[in-house]
Amino acid sequence: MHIAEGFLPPAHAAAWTVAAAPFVIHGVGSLTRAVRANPEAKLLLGASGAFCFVLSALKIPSVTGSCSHPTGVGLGAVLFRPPVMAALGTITLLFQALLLAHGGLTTLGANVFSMAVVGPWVAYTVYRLVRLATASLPETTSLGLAVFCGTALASIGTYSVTSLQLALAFPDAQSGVLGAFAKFGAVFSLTQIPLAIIEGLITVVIVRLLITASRADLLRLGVLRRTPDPEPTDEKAV
Amino acid sequence: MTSPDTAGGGQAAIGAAVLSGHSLRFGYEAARSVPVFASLDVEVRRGEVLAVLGPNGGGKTTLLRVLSGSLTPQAGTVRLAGDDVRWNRRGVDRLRRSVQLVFQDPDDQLFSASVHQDVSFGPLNQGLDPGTVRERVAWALEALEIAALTEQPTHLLSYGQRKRVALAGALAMRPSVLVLDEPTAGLDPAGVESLLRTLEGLRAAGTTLLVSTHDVDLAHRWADRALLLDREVLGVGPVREVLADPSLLAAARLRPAWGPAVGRALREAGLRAAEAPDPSTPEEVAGITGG
Amino acid sequence: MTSPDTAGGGQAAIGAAVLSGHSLRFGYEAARSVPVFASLDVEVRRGEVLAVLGPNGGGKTTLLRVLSGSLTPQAGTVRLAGDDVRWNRRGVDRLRRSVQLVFQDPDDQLFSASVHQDVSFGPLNQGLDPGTVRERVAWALEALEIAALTEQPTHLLSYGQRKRVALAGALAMRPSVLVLDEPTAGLDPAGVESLLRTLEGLRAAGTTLLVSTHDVDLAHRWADRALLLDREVLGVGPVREVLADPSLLAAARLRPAWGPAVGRALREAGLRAAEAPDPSTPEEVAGITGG
Amino acid sequence: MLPIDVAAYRSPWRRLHPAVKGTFCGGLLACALLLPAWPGAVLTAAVALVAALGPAGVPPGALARAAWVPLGFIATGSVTLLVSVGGSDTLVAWDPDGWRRAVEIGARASAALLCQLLFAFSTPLAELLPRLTRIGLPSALVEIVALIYRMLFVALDTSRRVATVQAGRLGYASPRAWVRSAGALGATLFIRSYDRARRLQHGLECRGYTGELRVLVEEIPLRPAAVLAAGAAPLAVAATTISYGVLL
Ligand SMILES: Nc1ncnc2c1ncn2[C@@H]1O[C@H](COP(=O)(O)OP(=O)(O)OP(=O)(O)O)[C@@H](O)[C@H]1O
Ligand SMILES: Nc1ncnc2c1ncn2[C@@H]1O[C@H](COP(=O)(O)OP(=O)(O)OP(=O)(O)O)[C@@H](O)[C@H]1O
Ligand SMILES: [Mg+2]
Ligand SMILES: [Mg+2]
Repeated sequence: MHIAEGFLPPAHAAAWTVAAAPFVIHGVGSLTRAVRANPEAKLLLGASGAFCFVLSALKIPSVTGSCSHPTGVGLGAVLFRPPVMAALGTITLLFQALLLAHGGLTTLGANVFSMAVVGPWVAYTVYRLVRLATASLPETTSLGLAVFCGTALASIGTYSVTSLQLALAFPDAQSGVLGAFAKFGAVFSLTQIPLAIIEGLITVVIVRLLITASRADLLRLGVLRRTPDPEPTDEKAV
Repeated sequence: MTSPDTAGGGQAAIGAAVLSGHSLRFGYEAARSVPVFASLDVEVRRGEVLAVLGPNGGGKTTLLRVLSGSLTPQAGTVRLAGDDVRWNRRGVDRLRRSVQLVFQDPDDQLFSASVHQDVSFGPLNQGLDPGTVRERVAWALEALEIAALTEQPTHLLSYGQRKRVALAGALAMRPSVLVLDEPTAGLDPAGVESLLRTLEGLRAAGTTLLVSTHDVDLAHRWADRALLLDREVLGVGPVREVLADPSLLAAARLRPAWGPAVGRALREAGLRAAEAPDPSTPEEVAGITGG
Repeated sequence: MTSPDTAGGGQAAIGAAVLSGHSLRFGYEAARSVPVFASLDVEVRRGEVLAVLGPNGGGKTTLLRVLSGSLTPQAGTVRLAGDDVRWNRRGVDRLRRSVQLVFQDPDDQLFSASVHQDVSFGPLNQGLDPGTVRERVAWALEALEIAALTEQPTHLLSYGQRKRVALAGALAMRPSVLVLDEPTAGLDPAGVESLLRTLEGLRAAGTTLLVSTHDVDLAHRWADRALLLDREVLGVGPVREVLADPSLLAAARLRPAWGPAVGRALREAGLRAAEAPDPSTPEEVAGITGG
Repeated sequence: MLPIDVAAYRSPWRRLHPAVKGTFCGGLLACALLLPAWPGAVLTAAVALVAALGPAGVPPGALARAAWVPLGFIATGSVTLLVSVGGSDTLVAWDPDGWRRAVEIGARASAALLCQLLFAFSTPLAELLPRLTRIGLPSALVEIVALIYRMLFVALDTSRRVATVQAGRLGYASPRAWVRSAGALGATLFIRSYDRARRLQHGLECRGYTGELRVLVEEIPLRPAAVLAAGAAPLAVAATTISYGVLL
């Protein structure tokens, strides 16, 4: 969920921009280092950024019909790592603001913090932890579980941060920030929890297809550890 | 090779309109005020091959997409087997079960890991049981002469093979109308011949074909009727009439076909009877004088 | 329209080999053991239009890429104006300054959001100063009749327009050999004519053209020489000889061209002198009998 | 093709220097955020709307369609301010002061949204992005941003076509099929994007690419007078609002 232009008080907008800045600067640093180390990386990063933008515009089904939803956050973090995702995510959010009017320019910092910083880090941390915990399972199963948990939790994490940002800006008259957080959280969780699960499932389908069709890329990106057990990608397993 | 006689034979079986559009209006979101077409009428008859020709940007792809339910017209109606199509979920589903569109670029149409998976996508979505799905897939691959590729991953196929797999994916849904956007583009001449043989087989089995193409000679040789489209219908009728009319061709920015020009020359030279049809292929021309 | 006389006129000026390959071997990484071609010889002569024809997967694109320095052959040599090309950075740079390849898909070469910016990329890489670059860009856009698009964003152009912009990007580098991979694929007949006029103008100004195509009639009408390629050279020579040889055509899985078939028929009927060239276009056939 | 993007290239304001439009829209945005909502936000919204529909030539239909989603967010977010939770007697209660806050925030955000849309609808990114090096961003980053801008349209095209084909084969006819289709679409998109990048690499190498995507950017002259004029409107809005407050 993108916070619209002008919805946050100026002080809050500025504060979130400051909070997001170090991550973005670090991300841009790793981006430029990657380009310097490998000139081919520039076009691959361009393609990755375009991929993130289009993925985030995928319509996915929800209780209330279909809705656009930042599907890319979790998958992007697993594929490209959180620092690069902080940079690519910021660019994606900028384009979303200017080309689709999703999210604003003054609220860019707040949106970057939830969707390009917290989301990717949650996704990546959960993904690594589940990968470790399931190291003994077959590669495809381990990867599937890790991707599902990482993506779904990243989605929930993103929305929790957005709710917190709104709660801090508009504390409840009676119960303050906590009450406001509960309020915003409740409104969004109606749609967001089912969406997080669906997003997790979709990402699992994506990764399983990529294992067959684009294994070399997954190995290069370090997503696959070893040759996965030959297992037919059965679409009904989802 | 399709001889003109086969084409003539097909023509005899052509029946009433199976799919038609009436006063269709469509404009893309980015340019709604300048629609691609503002009021278009078109009729596809059961069992025929209808070729749509016209310049780049003339609206061929757009028309095929509207008729196959992938774009919703902003005005006008599409009629399938006599019934108006409703543009709600059920109506569009029904249209899509009968009318299948195959795009020009096979890469946009193959999205599963293996040929078998890809072709089974449609039948599975139709809610068929696994046994029937398997039969359908086997039949479609057989019909396109690519049964040997069943287990291949799609990204290792050649262009021509990918094009056939995309066609098989549509065919497995057993549509009554198959809509093909530039099916021969990018294929080598031998590949074109072999694809035409396959499509001719489908047509003989009762499938109606709506085809867009830039190849005037192909349309002249293979289609029953031609529709010249440049944001409006410039002309429609039997290919041998439409493609022999220089003013129509010029309006649609097409070059003349060889067949009518050569036919006229040969008739004027007394080498061919006045009522004989125009030749369809260079081989036929060689046959006339050779024989 | 290119009349056969112009083509004949061009032919007179054809000189020595400007670009050639000798015993070329190339296999893609994934299938090195089965190379696309194992020992290929090819020669492009100054000022000519050489058409490469052959089946899908025959290696046309691969050959064009090797000759223009975008793939390094695993054996054999490429010779530019008599000198062997060294496959180090400087050698390849030198080759690319003289030989410019335009890919079939314009989206493989257009990276910038604006037409003007994109076309300026090549000349800037050549180290030219901004003033000269600006002139070059204006000249290339003019030559391709797309000066009106200068300020347009690339992604809002039609396929045919993007194709022209990609060509302009190559042209702005003033190559002596222009290598075009299926330049007419996906263009409507009027677009093909207009592109041919443009290319004919370039040729008249001294540019050598190496072109791959699936269109036998186009090659017959426009090229000076044809090379039939199916992982080896099946035949090479003046188009009017190569494309009139049924056994060669069959080997390359090509269908015959209309021109030679009609020419033979007309000569046999006594409608055309024995030494007259085959007609190149349907209009010419109409002209013969009409006149 | 994206409607805002298409409209931006057709806007009569396209030729204006981005800095001029930035001053105008940015100034108005500041008015919307910083001035008292009444009458500041209302005045700002009015000026932005008049500018958009008048001289900037924004198509009203496209503007309305683009504003729909963010307005939905603003409405949902504002509605939650109407109630308060965790009070002493009931869990959820009407907040007597809530409607005033909701209206104020809704008005501010809507005005700000209009300023953002005005800028987006009149400033083509192809002309904005190459200039980002001027404000000190690293050129490698700017090149990547510009590349993403170009490549996202190619990717968007691919995704639309794949989705169309899937829909044609009833791939979105049930929720289960939907998940399967969306997953396959995402995977195809990834594969095709990388394939694109490699092919573009080859294509650009032929044109002398060695790692830098240098292009010639045509200058649009920046006239200080235009910037000053652009700043006048926000200043007028601010002056009016403040004097309104003082006079009351
Ligand atoms: N997705 C789109 N968004 C906006 N405009 C489009 C889109 N697709 C096509 N158009 C425009 O609609 C018009 C008709 O395009 P269409 O693709 O139907 O033509 P066509 O006859 O199929 O052309 P071609 O021979 O090049 O395939 C063109 O002006 C084109 O620019
Ligand atoms: N990038 C690649 N990696 C591996 N193999 C390839 C690659 N590109 C082409 N090939 C293979 O090399 C052979 C020659 O391909 P090429 O594209 O040169 O043929 P072509 O004559 O241009 O065909 P078409 O008429 O379809 O364009 C084919 O067997 C093809 O599958
Ligand atoms: Mg089309
Ligand atoms: Mg090729």
